[in-house]
Amino acid sequence: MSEMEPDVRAVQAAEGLPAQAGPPERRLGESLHFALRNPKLLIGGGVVGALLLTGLVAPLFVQEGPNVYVGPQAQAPSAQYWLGTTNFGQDVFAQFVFGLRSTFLVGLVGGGIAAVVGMVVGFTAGYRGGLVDEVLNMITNVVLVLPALVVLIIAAAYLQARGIALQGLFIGLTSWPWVARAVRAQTLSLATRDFVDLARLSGRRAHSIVFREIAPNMSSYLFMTFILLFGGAILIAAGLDFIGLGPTEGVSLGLMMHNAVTWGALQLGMWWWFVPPGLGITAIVGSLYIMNVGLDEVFNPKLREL
Amino acid sequence: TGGGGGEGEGGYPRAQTLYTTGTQWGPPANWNPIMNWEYTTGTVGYVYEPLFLYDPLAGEYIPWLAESEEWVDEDTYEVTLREGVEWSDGEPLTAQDVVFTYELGRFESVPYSNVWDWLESAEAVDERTARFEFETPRYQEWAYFTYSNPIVPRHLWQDRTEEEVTASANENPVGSGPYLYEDHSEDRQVYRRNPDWWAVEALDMRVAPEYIVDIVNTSNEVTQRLLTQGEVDLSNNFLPGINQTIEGNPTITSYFEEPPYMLAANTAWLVPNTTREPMDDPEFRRALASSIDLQQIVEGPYSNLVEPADPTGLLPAWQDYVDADLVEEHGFSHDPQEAESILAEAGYEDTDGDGFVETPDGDPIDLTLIVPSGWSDWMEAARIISENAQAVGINVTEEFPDQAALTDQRAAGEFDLVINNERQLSNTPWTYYDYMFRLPVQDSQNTVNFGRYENEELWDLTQELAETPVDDTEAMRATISEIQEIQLQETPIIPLWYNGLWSQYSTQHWGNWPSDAEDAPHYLPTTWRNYNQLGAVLTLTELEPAGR
Amino acid sequence: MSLDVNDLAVYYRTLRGDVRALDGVSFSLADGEIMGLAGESGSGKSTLGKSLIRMDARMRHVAGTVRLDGAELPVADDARMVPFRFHQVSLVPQYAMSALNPTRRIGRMVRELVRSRGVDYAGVHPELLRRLELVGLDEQVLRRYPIELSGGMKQRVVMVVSTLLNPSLLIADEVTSALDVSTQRAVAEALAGFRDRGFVKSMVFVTHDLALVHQIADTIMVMYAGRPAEKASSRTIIEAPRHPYTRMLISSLPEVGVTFAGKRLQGIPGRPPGLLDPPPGCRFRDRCPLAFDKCAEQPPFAEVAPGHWAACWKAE
Amino acid sequence: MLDLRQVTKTYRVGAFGGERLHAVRGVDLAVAPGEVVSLIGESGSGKSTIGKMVLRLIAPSAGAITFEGRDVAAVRGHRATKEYYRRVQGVFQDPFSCFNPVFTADRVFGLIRAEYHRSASAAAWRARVEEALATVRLDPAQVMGKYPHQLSGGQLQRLLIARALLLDIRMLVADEIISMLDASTRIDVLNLLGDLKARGLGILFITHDLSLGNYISDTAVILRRGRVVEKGPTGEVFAAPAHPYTRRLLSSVPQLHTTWEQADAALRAGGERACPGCARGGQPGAHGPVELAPGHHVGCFTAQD
Amino acid sequence: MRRYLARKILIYALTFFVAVSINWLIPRLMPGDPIRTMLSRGASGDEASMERMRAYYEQTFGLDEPAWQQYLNFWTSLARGDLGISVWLFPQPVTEILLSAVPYTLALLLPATLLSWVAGNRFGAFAARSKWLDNTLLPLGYVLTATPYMWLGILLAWGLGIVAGWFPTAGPYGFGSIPGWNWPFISDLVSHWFLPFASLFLVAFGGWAIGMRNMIIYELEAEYSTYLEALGAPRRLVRRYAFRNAVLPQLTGLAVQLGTIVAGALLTEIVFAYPGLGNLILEALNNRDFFLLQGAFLFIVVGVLIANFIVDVIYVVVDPRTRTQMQGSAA
Ligand SMILES: Nc1ncnc2c1ncn2[C@@H]1O[C@H](COP(=O)(O)OP(=O)(O)OP(=O)(O)O)[C@@H](O)[C@H]1O
Ligand SMILES: Nc1ncnc2c1ncn2[C@@H]1O[C@H](COP(=O)(O)OP(=O)(O)OP(=O)(O)O)[C@@H](O)[C@H]1O
Ligand SMILES: [Mg+2]
Ligand SMILES: [Mg+2]
Repeated sequence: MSEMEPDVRAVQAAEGLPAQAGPPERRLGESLHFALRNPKLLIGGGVVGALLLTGLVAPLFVQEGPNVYVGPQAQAPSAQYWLGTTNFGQDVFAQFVFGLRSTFLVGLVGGGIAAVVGMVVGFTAGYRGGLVDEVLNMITNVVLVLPALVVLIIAAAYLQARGIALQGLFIGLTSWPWVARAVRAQTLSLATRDFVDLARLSGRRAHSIVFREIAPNMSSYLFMTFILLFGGAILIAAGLDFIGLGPTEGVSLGLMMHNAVTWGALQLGMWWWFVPPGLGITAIVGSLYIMNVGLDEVFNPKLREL
Repeated sequence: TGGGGGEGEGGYPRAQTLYTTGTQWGPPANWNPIMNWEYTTGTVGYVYEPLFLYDPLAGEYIPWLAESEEWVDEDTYEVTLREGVEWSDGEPLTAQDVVFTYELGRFESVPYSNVWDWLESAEAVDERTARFEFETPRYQEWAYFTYSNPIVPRHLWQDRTEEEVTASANENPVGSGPYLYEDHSEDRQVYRRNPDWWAVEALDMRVAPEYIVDIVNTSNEVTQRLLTQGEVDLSNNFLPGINQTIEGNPTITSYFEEPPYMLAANTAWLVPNTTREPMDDPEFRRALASSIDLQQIVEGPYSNLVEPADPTGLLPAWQDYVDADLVEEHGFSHDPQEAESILAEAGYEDTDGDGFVETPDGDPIDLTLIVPSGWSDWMEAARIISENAQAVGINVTEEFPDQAALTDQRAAGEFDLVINNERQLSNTPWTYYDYMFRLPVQDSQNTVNFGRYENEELWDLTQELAETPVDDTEAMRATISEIQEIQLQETPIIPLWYNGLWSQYSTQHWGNWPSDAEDAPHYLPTTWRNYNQLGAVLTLTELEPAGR
Repeated sequence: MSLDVNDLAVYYRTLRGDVRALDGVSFSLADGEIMGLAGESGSGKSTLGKSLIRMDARMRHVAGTVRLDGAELPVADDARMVPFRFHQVSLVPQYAMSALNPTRRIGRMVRELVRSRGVDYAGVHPELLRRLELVGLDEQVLRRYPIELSGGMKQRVVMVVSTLLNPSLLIADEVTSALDVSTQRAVAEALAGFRDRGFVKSMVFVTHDLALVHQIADTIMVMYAGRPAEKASSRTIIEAPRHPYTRMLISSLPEVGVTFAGKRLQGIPGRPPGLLDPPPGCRFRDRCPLAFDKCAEQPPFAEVAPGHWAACWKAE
Repeated sequence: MLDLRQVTKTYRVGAFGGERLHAVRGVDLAVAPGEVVSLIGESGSGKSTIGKMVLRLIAPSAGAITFEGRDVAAVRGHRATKEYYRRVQGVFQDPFSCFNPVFTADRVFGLIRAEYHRSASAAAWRARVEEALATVRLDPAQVMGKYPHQLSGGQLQRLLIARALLLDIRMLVADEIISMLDASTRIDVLNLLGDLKARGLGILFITHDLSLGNYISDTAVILRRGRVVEKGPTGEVFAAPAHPYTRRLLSSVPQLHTTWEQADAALRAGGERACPGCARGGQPGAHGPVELAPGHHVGCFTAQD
Repeated sequence: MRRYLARKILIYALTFFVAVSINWLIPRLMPGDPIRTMLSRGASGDEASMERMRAYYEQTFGLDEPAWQQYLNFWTSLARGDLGISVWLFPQPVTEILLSAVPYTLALLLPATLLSWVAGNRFGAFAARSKWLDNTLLPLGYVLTATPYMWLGILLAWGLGIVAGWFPTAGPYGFGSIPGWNWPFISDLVSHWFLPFASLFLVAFGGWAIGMRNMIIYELEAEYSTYLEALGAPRRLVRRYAFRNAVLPQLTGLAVQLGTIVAGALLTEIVFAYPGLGNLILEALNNRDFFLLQGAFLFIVVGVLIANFIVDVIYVVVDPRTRTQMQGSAA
């Protein structure tokens, strides 16, 4: 859970930088050029893409739901059950692909909400300044020190039925503070740029200055932030699932891991039940992080290597 | 391998120490035998002791602190204590202590305070004899009290306030039992053998382990690791897949060598909310009961670690009370066709063609079966039950609310179907009937009759049973048959399976564990709270160091 | 002859090909000479400066040699350049304001830097203090963090640090551009003072402000699009430039007293050519009022008068 | 047209705004139509602050700014603000930072259109833009649709001026608009300002380069630490600087045909004259503006305030 | 400096107040009745005596009072350092329970956090701009940070504990050990501590290493680095300087991350049955132990706040920029 460490890195990196690194030279084309040549981005993106595709497409080919008892119990991987079966005879592969789907969903919802909240708070605090800034900062600090997992544990228990989207929502609502901080710092520095003043001289309103002038300048950065939040949300969700506070319906990779552990998969040597979900999570999140560094190198000419 | 630790200086000698786990869910914090929901493993049994033990496997009461008992007349009960029993501080254990213990029940916060609803007086006739006069002698319940309530030392407790009696940790417990409190920390507690235990002389009995280390429960996964590493000798946890371990690992055994491997500890019930339509209809309940394929549950999530319950729901230990003829006549079993025909006959038909039946009034049926989230075996069972019910056209879906939320809903009667196994093995089926039929129904039903089933006749019979002397098994059987007749027809609550008395032991360091083998001890192999009184403590007297 | 640059060409590697930022530069610098390097933005001034001390990863040495005090400067070889840096060639960078590590006290930074170059710090410490005093800073600054100093102070600190080991060549790149007039003057005069006191033998003073550079420089080299256009003594460049570009540049400078109403000055029309794929021949051809056919051929940077070089067919 | 009266700006700085920084103090000045007023001073003397106050990007702490008789502080609300900007516009020092790097440079025109000329047809608008570009002598084909980094500083700076011309402006605040430019481009931009002035615009020309201030301005205002130390017709101020500070400043300006030594010599030759204002009835070091000649004021203030 | 600290303390105090209030509120919004949960663990379940006991214990815990009164009581007892009595581990005072659990959590958290931070930063700085390390070892770092704590923990437990048999996998020390200051016990303690520590360390290590790598690349490109290089400073010195600056944001990162690192420790504790706050919180939750939950929460919040404060102070000490800004030296 909680492994949002790299996020912070990116924030810091960004704080140390002018918001848009260097005068953009033929930005789009050039970015694309580097993107296509950046092994980190390609590998990371490739893995994430492949898993996403699996999560989207493979469930369509699984006839029965992931929790249906379809086969013999505790079978090792075979041609029929690619990843074997669980203690109860559920198809681990089916669970895995459905789990991928929910895992991506949690990432999307959690990461999305955290990104939106963090950005709104960050933009507002950074652009408005003054009292608004102080108050928002305070809120950010409070949320920051409240250990997200603990809040989530409590929140999870509070919800009687927990869906994946709801889980994502709660994760999103607790993991935005560092984004807010980072976006605020970025906004502060961008707001001193002359083009912001110029937009004001053109009669623009505050909100359109923020969203139409400032935000586009941070778009690559915001995108990277989202990716990190996405990965973070997946890890948090896995942590919650693991201690039994996961969704009460459906499957997710974390839940699979939880089930495998509670049902003694390790004890029984059923590695095919325990390993894939953990590996899946690690692969998704790890690839996201790698992709992020790749993106950083693409967007930031200073980091490019010729 | 790996750190059983502590051998040699500074540790408990492995060969003389028994490691147990499975009871204590948090740091040991309470040694107060009165607070029977709270005290740490062994407080009663190891340290404090009751007058009698009840051995459910043999079906008999074992005099323990008491030497004998006698109903002098219908309303008068006299118990005689053994000679020479002493508290671990050297004071003698007398009839005064027994009387004092029951007098404590005058405090409303004492769990057995309801004894005074029908007990009139308690007095010490002499040093070793205590006499109890009853208003209404509830023999069954009294027998339950005599073995389940431990006796506390009057000389140490008499000045205690209610708060000290029912809200204090009672550190440094002084009892009469085979062990003395030695030490505890966050995740364990240690007992040392009491060299002066009365039973050594009186019964020529010795508890084998010099030390008992009870390990606080954590996750199943950890317990499994500990068991595999030989760090734990007795685990009373439900460990899925343990059957395979038992089969595959010669050093890990259980009571039975084959399915269900474990003794039965309680019945899991499917409780329909009888205040709601259509669960108020016995026919519907019966159809539901017939739809459930218990075998699928037993083989699926439980991998045969449990057995399907008898239609009466009575535990195997009470087999004697099951009226086989009645079961033959009115019992139910998995039979989808039967279920469908019951439904059809009672007017439940699928009128709107959605594949699910509607009530005779044509209202759609849409039931929810709730099971606490995280109780994975039950969750799987609930899935199977819903599937089974849907297969016969009853629209049941499972839901997994948080446990506490479920408890709220259950107490308030705001549910359709719920699974519950609250009542444990005891000396009498009366405890089960009390659980099923207790009246009147309160706003909040916290421990019994969650289905809010109202049947005066059954409740009267239950009370009659309560007032039947425990040794009058004939009378008991008669009353129970009457109860079963109605119960089987009404099916107010559907028995599902027997939850096991989860016990798996490692023979690496200790042998002669209870099992159903001829020459093995036949006691309960468990450290669960209140099970020492069910003879589990005797298991300790039978253990032998391995390799002997 | 302290510095002798011969036909130096340095390109930037980019995605779209080489940017020929420096394309055949030759000049020499005498002992004690301060050479002002002027020219429009992008003409390759900084590139020249960097080439003489440290090329960054994107720069590629294509041709040419550099000799300093008679020894060859291995400008293309980063590792072999190391012994020369600081000791022989030193730099006051364009970004002097941010050249100091923000989290180190200045004194400590200097000490560590000097030691890392194998010089006994105790030996140079008194000299350091003396030179700081010379530029109007007291010993205190060594105990300060860069952020505690004003821009002008930082600039002067960097000057002192860079010249501490008495290099023969100092490259000062736009050191005054960010300063206001009074500070600008102080810094520029301090630099000249360093040369006078022999702290540095010779100096390349990069700026785009001709008015400033002629105040302190002995000679001025004007660059245009990666090539030298003209080099001569300051006075000559200001008063008798030969290259049309220089002339137009000078005539576009307003002076105190000249007003819009009185005398409307003219800029140079057009823009310098892109260096990615520069046109052959004289690179100023497109903007040059004097351009003629021969300009399709690249004019040599030839000595048109003693000490006066120009790259124009019409400079004779 | 534009009047600043006793305008003061105090920033809160330091740890959480605990200290005050007086960036501008009691500044009086006026700009008439067709007049270029140069605001000249060292870095940090408060020039940009004044410019920003005129442009309503920051609010004065005290004093009043009036534009065409109306108090600028009274301009409230989105509509009124827009109307104000229709008349008063600014161009800033760093042309690169004035353009949003992620959009094409001509977006600055788009903004104006979106806010002010919503109803104009595409063709009419295009014509307008081309006209404005023609005024700043830019070839539309060269600049339209290009990203800021593809244009030179001079081109960008001119685009910004063209942008201002799309509105019906009366007043232009030009904040150091040439200091980032090459010598040759610089003169072009200056000439352009001169042309605008000829069209009747009032220009507040902010610079620290005295030679440039001198080139086009009618009135020079010398700022020092937020105060006006000298103010008067440009020719007079440059030819006969009254305040010692002005004189020192002038002598530091690098000039092509005068070396610093010569300038110093000239300064010494003129003698270390005290501020003539003091002689005219002010306490040395502590008198406000004193009029030396018609329209030529000098003020001197104690060092610390 | 003093003003800065005063102001920070004010912010922290406010944060504390808000956090504590939320903390008080959240468990009370949860479904479930703690008293019933507590009593229902008992075996007997006579409905009548149960009701009586409920009333009695509700009063004992003050849960029969109106919410605002409970809130006030909460603050007054908090002021006395009294966090109430645990429902789950009745009648132990919450403070006592926590005090015996906190050392275990700290024993994992402090070394894992600090060592991973130091080691990760060193390694990241070392690997930066080295093509070889960048392409071989750093991906390992990415994978490590992306690993769910518990998954890694369980893998380690099975791999190094059960299969290899090198380490014990549960508890803070052998269940047969008697605590004491002797070698066997200490080595026992360390061998139990190692795996949970290692799993926390590894995940965090990967994160910091990558963070440092990314940061220091920026710093190596910074102008002060270029200047040093232009003056021929050896690579070591340049890196050392860059490191110093790159470490600063890492320090902020540490503060920002603390809350989440704590969460990771909780999960690890659960995997290794380490009797710290993690297991406690989970069980307190299952048992609806408001008071214990609140207490645990409070401990964590205060811990995180203190740690944040320390980081803030360290930051001020090591980064002169913040100090100067605080003195407000303008211009
Ligand atoms: N890293 C780079 N990659 C590609 N081209 C570069 C790079 N740095 C500089 N150039 C190009 O090289 C040419 C010379 O640049 P240089 O910085 O030497 O100019 P300059 O004369 O110092 O200009 P200025 O006065 O703006 O500092 C320019 O055309 C510039 O665009
Ligand atoms: N937003 C602000 N907050 C605090 N102080 C400020 C702010 N803006 C400017 N200042 C301070 O106000 C003073 C005047 O600044 P201003 O930008 O007006 O100077 P300037 O004359 O334009 O200088 P330059 O020539 O460097 O642009 C300076 O000391 C500056 O540090
Ligand atoms: Mg340059
Ligand atoms: Mg300014």
